[in-house]
Amino acid sequence: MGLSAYLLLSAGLFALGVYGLVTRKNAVGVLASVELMANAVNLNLVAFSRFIGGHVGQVFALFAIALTVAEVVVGLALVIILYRARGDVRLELMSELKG
Amino acid sequence: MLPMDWARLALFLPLATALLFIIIPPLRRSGLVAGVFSVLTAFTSLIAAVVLLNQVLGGARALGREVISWLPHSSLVPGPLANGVIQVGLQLDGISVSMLVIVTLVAFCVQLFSLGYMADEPKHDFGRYFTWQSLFLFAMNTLVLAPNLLQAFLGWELVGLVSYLLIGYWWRKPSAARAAVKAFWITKLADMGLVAGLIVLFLSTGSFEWTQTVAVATPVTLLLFLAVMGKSAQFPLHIWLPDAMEGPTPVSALLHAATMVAAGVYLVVRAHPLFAQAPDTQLVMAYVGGFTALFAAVVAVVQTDIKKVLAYSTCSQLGYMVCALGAGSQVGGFFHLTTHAFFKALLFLAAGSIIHGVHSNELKHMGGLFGKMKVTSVAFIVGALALAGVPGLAGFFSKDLILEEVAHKGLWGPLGALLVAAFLTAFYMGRVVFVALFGKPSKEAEAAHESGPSMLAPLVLLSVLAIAAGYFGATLSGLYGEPVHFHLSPVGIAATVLGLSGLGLAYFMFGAPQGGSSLRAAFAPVGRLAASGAVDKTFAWAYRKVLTGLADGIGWFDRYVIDGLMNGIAYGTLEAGSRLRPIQTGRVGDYVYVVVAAMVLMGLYGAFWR
Amino acid sequence: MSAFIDSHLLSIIVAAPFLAALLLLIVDDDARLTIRWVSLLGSLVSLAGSIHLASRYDMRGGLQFVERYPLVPAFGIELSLAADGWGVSLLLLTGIIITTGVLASWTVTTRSREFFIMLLVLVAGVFGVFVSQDLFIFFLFYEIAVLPMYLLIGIWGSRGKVEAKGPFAFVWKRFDIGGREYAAMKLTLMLLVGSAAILIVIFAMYYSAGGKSFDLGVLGAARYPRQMQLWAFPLLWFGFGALAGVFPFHTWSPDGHAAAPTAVSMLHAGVLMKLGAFGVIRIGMLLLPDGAAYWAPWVGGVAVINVLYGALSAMSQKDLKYVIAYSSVSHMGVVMLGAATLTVDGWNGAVYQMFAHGMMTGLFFALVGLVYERAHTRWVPSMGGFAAKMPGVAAFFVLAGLSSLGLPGLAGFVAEFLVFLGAWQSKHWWWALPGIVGAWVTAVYVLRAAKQIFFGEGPAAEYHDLKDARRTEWGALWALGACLIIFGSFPRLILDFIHLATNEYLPRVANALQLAQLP
Amino acid sequence: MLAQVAFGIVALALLGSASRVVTARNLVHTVLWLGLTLAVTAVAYILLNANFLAAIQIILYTGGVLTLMLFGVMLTHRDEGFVAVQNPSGRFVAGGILALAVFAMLAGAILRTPSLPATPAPPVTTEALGSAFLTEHVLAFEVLSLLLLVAALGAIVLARRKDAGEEGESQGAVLPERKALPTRQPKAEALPVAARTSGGEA
Amino acid sequence: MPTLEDLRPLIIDLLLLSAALLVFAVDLGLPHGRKRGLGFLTALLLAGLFAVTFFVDVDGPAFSGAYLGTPWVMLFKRVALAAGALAALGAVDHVDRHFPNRQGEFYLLLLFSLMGMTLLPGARDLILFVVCFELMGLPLAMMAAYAKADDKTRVHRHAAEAGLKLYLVSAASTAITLFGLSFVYGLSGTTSLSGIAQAPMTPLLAVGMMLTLAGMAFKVGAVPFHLWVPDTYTGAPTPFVAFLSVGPKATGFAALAAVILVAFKGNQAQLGALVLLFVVASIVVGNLMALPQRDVKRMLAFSGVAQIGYMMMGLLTGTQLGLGMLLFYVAGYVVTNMGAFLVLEAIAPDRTGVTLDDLNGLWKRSPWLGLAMLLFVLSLAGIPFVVGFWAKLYVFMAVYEAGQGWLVLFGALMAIVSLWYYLQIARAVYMGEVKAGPVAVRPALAAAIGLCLFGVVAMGAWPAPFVESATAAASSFLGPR
Repeated sequence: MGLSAYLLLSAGLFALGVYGLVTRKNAVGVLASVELMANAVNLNLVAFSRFIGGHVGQVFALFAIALTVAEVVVGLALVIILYRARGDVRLELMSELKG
Repeated sequence: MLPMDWARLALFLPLATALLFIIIPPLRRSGLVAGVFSVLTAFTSLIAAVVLLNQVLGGARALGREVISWLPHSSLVPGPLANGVIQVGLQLDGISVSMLVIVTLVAFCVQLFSLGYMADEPKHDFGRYFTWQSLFLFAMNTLVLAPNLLQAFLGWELVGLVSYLLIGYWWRKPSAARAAVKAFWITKLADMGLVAGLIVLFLSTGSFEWTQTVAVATPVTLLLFLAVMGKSAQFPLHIWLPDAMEGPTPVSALLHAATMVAAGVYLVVRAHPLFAQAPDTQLVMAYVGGFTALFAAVVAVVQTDIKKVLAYSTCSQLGYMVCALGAGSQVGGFFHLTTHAFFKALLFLAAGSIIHGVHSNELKHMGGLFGKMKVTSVAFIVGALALAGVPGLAGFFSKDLILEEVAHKGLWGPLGALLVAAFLTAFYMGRVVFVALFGKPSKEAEAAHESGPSMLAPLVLLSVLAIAAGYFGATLSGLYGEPVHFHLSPVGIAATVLGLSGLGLAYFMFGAPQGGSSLRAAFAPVGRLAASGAVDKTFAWAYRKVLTGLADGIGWFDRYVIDGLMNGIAYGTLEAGSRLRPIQTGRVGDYVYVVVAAMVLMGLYGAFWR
Repeated sequence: MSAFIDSHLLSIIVAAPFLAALLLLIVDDDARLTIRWVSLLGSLVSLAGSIHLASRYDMRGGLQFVERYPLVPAFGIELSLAADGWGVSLLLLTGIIITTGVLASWTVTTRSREFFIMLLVLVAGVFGVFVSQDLFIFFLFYEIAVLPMYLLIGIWGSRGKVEAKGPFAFVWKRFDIGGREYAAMKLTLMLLVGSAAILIVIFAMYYSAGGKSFDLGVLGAARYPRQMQLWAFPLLWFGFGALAGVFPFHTWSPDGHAAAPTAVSMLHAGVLMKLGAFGVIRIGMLLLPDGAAYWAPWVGGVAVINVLYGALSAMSQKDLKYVIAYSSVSHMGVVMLGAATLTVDGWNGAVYQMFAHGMMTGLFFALVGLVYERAHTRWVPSMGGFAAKMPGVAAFFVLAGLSSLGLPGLAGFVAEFLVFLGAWQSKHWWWALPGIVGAWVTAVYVLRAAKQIFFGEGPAAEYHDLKDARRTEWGALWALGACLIIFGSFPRLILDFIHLATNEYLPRVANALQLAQLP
Repeated sequence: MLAQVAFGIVALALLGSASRVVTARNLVHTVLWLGLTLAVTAVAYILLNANFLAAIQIILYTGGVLTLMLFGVMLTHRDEGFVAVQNPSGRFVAGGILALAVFAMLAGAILRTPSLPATPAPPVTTEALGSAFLTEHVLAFEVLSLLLLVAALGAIVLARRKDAGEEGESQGAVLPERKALPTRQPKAEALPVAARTSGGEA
Repeated sequence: MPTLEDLRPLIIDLLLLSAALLVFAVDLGLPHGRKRGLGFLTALLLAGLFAVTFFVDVDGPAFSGAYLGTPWVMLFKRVALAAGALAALGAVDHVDRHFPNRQGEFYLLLLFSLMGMTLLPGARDLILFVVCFELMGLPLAMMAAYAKADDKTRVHRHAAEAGLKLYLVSAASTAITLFGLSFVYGLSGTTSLSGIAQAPMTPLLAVGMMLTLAGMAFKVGAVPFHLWVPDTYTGAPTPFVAFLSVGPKATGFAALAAVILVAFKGNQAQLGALVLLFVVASIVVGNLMALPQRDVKRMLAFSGVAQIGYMMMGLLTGTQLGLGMLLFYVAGYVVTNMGAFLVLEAIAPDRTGVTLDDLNGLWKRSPWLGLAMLLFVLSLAGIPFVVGFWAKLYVFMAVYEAGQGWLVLFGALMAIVSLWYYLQIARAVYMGEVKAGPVAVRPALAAAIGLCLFGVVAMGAWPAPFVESATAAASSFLGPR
């Protein structure tokens, strides 16, 4: 299988993540979608490092994974805060600041 | 003292007085003191003038001139005005000196008269009155002694200003305030011609000199004449003069009869070399003058206000002078100016004395005053006869000279007008005399009494001049270097006959116990015409409808269209801001959506940018 | 000491008001008298300095009293001051106006400290503009002179009434038209739009002249490409013209002047509007001669519109301050007209008109302020017979009016006459006619206003606290009135200075004019 | 041949599970599907000879993240949490269009790009990976550790439920919950709030 | 192999790290309710560090080129440190009042975020770049939500909303950035910025660049990636907003410059068009939407968006003058905007929302605060003799020099539009009627505001030295051309 196949695959993954990102209403759901996108990134990196050689890609992928994890941690903390504040985590309700 | 020093004295002493009154309010408010002070000033300048006249008559025809540069001026284009200055100064010669004498003399008489006439005024107003009187003397002398047209213009405008101030002396009276403004507007309207004329003259010749040859004589002189029409109340710009009678009577005597209104004539006399180059202009002047003389005389016939009668008569006489100048005889014009200055001032002062006596301007409030105020009446009669052109008195000589010149030029139209005017003049003066002095006394007239000496003295002095002035014609003409010998001409005789018949008719109608009412009826249409004030109405319409309407239109346009446009732009911007607000929905989903969408677009841009 | 003064004269003149303002920062807000005296002192120093300058100015002309301090060497910006003939005369004007302005606003009680601070900062800017020889500094001072207006009008202003009418009536929904804050905002924004245009041209000149220095001498020596001049000059004309009240960008002026407090109107109409005209001549025409030669007919044409349009608009106004404000628009038209003639007489007249109109309109606004303060209305039709209670004010009002309608012997006449002379010499002789007519229309509305306000019966009962001018106000009125008469009777006192600079500067433009006339 | 088949399977599984992640109505299911996706990704890594990464992926992600998110779901769990709020279908359409656009854009770029290598390069050894961490990327590595530290720290501080000595905090945590409790039509409750405090009308 | 020598260019950052650890330790040591000193300690340390920057030499590469120290980098470090110090000083009272027992963590988050900011400008390796980016960004999201739960003033609700909005948008754009970078890496085969510049251009690489830029644009908040800005500013605690509104933006520009002018050097034309788009959009949208705002924080948020547009002008030119003036602008913007927000904090310490009415009559309630606010808004508007004027002017000069006069005209006109709302603030301060009593400003906050004011006035009165150093830094960044 060529590189482009993998790239297309991760592109699809990314697109799905985008879909979730904009359709999900629940904060956790959104986080999950972001995870998908991050996952697509990693798949990209690994695929590249496989086909163009060198370890940089995998290193990058590892860093990316770590970053994503850190993000999830923070994100969940914020979701909890929101829940405490409003007793609800549905995002479309969170629109008091606007205009 | 050198002539120049006398001249400076005559010029600046009144100014100094006026400034003193302005700067030191206590002096101004001191009333009588200020008055006397001002009179003495006028007297001093009179002395100076007489001294100068004496020297002129002594043979020194031109006592010389001195100028200082007033404005720097230069132009990059080479030519007459490559580099130079605009000058002001003093010029002493026969014309200016003799005019100076007339001005100072009449001014002195009037101020002296005013001491008594204005005695009842509150102190500070009294002081203000004499402040303006002194200022007038300065302004008029500036005009008279002007070495060039520019300074003449300066004085010209200043006398206009003083006229505005003095007409509005009783500013609490709305009519007075309005009359003052009206006078200023009309004269200023005419003065636009003077400004334009000056500019054209200056840029074509490079100087403002009185005597020079100019290529564009006709337009220049026409423009100047426009100003003359305004200042000397020629039809149709005469309308301000009758209203100007709102001012105190001595003011009318000085400004609006003797001197200021004559400034126009004086200007033309001075600038004769210019006008001589423009025969077309002179023709126009002749006809305008002639018509004005006739028209004003006709209107004067039906006036019931004694001052109005005199005012229209002034218009008419100025018409005579202008016509004379149109006929190219500045001697005639200037001679009549002189005599007219004396007898018309006399008439006004006498009228003032009468008004002082009966506290009214209306002829019907007078009558039978001859018995009560002898001196005044005599003075008035002398003036009236002089004006009517009765042989032997001043008016006779000057009028005769004018008619002769006009006839000599073959200007038959104006000549006819002048002859009719001569008849009418005699008629309306006779009317006033017979009604006011010999008519049936009205109840106001019962209480009338003779005025005090300070008022009578000027009357006497002026009466003498009104009688005698006519005999100095030769001398006067000698002063311009073109002597005229007087002889009785057929037109002169005709005019005399007409004048006498006019007096007779007046006696028959108003003096005789049984007046011919049928003849009175004959003048009814004239009365209606005069009462309708057609010219006045035309001007009022032009002001109200045309000028004000245009102004209001433009004002509206500026406020609501031009300014509205600016506001509209600002409004649009703010509106845009408000309209944009909804895109900030506050829903994070939408924000993310936008972010990703923008990313897609950027990606497409990247994928296809080459 | 005197050596120091002579070598730093200009910076003293410019800095004195500014230092006074700084001093006021530490003065207690309630010490009203101290505040006033400090500000009066500051302005007096500048006035004295200007007089000293005039007395010491060498009549051989040229730039004198030069001072240079580098400001931003990286871009060749340096604080360089020097006085030419125009500068001398306009400095005198500014000194007189600010001094009388302080005297006239002696009675300002609300927040007087901030008021005088703003006033002095503003006037420091004005002084700076007239003497700065570095285009950038020029612009800087220009902005400083324009901006304090916002607060000055917004805080101490008053409101006129303009009812909602016309095709743009809908804007009344958003704006409080006639309100002081509206006026202040409008003035600031419109003038700054002008500044934006100016900025571009400044950059254009700077880079086209080599991008080394903003010095006016350097920029003036550079030959700019004709194309550049052709687009740059109109921008400058618009930019500065907005402040000079050039049609149709004048509409800030009536609202602004009407809303502004007395001293501010005096300064703004008396001096600030001159900055605009000065900028058009000093920067626009001298640095962009080709552009000036090409666009002169348009500038003059618009100026002619200004003269008549302003006069007629003034005639239609009922609010006294609006009358005077529109008359300023009309008279600034005379200035621009003189500038557009590109003749010696025209330019002399233009600058002299700046001077004369400054005095005159200063006097006018001082009087209007007095009347408004005592009568609590500016609505002319409701007034009448005030002369009974305030004869002095009436007299000075008439005096100012006479000067504005160009009565000989008063300053206004000299200026207008010279401008008309110049106009007649220019390629468009007919320009003089609207000017002359405009002078007559001025006579109509000014005297009508005077008659309506001061003469006739009255005053009506509701005007109970009418009274004549008071201590310091007399000072202001007499000073300005005397100036009108003196400089009207002896114009050479100022005109000689102006004439020097004009003769020095005009040839640059005139050469371009000759070139422009070549086929 | 085998590789193709394997890739096909992985791809299908990946996309399938991912699509469930973004469409599942029940949050818990969402998270579980996410876990599956990540796991399948690990398989893909193995196909790409990145075994170490695959291991990390399984341990760190499928372990850590999954647990975390489940915690999150539980903590913020609500009765109506499982019942998805009625959703304007327009949103799904818009989302679909956007996702398609994204994919089209990326795919277009990928397909228009020549010279994408079709043959794998020699695989990377884990040692090389490790040494890279400690040599050329040591700085980034250190910074990363700081990042993780700050993330943990911040998360703890924020999520700490009770904060001794801070008045108001405790009810602050509870009160709004009670206030907002019965929300069949949540908008009804949310709107006035929005009206009260939204960023100011002109 | 890394040696100790590699640490020399990073000395500032190491000191910063140790400062953070020190604060951490002291925090553990201090008893509950006595932690007020931490704020002063942080501010003091940062100020000291700021001073240190003038005495150490950090030029030169490190870690095999992953990091490169230059004067340019140093100036950005200084800006960040100054911002941090001022923010810490300004936050002392707020923090002590609202969450007395969680102060340490707050300052730690601040310090860590700062560490990201000081490192990022020097990063020359994609991986380091990304990590620093995250280190800078993550703490911000947390600090945004870092507030006391007091239902009366709704701080908590809004803070949480603000934090989550910031977080979600940033998470999305981080994913986008990473995705883009993955392509960039894959098609250039390297992660060093200078290496990327050599790679042959292909559509996919271009797409990668674009995605990367999208992420960066989010960080500086350029239109259309600005939508989170107003909401976050409005909802988050004010002292933090003061920091958020300046620190990340400054660093974001360093990042943008590194990406556009170093990594994607070859494509100036195309990228220039894109940046121009950002410039125009940001200026227009920011200014227009600020016009109708009544909430001052929100107004300043939109104005910030517009200001970003002006700064980007400098980036757009890509010339030495342009970048130098961008740097000058950023420096001036830091003190100005920080000061403005701190004044708001001083006026309404208990609320996140501050409307124009709260400013009414400030001239009376606290003359100096009023004057400060006036000068800050004037500086934002670009009025002479405050730093903002020179900033705008110099950027305009750069743009004109780069041959885009029309852009100058556009910018100047929009600046006048912006004057409308800035003057609304001045209006409220000086013309609004006085209702409330005097404002009591706590010394720490007053000191912070005073410092900002000093900066604004000093840089406005004597800009020359700043201009010099900025241009020098720019040339060091661009290197010999």
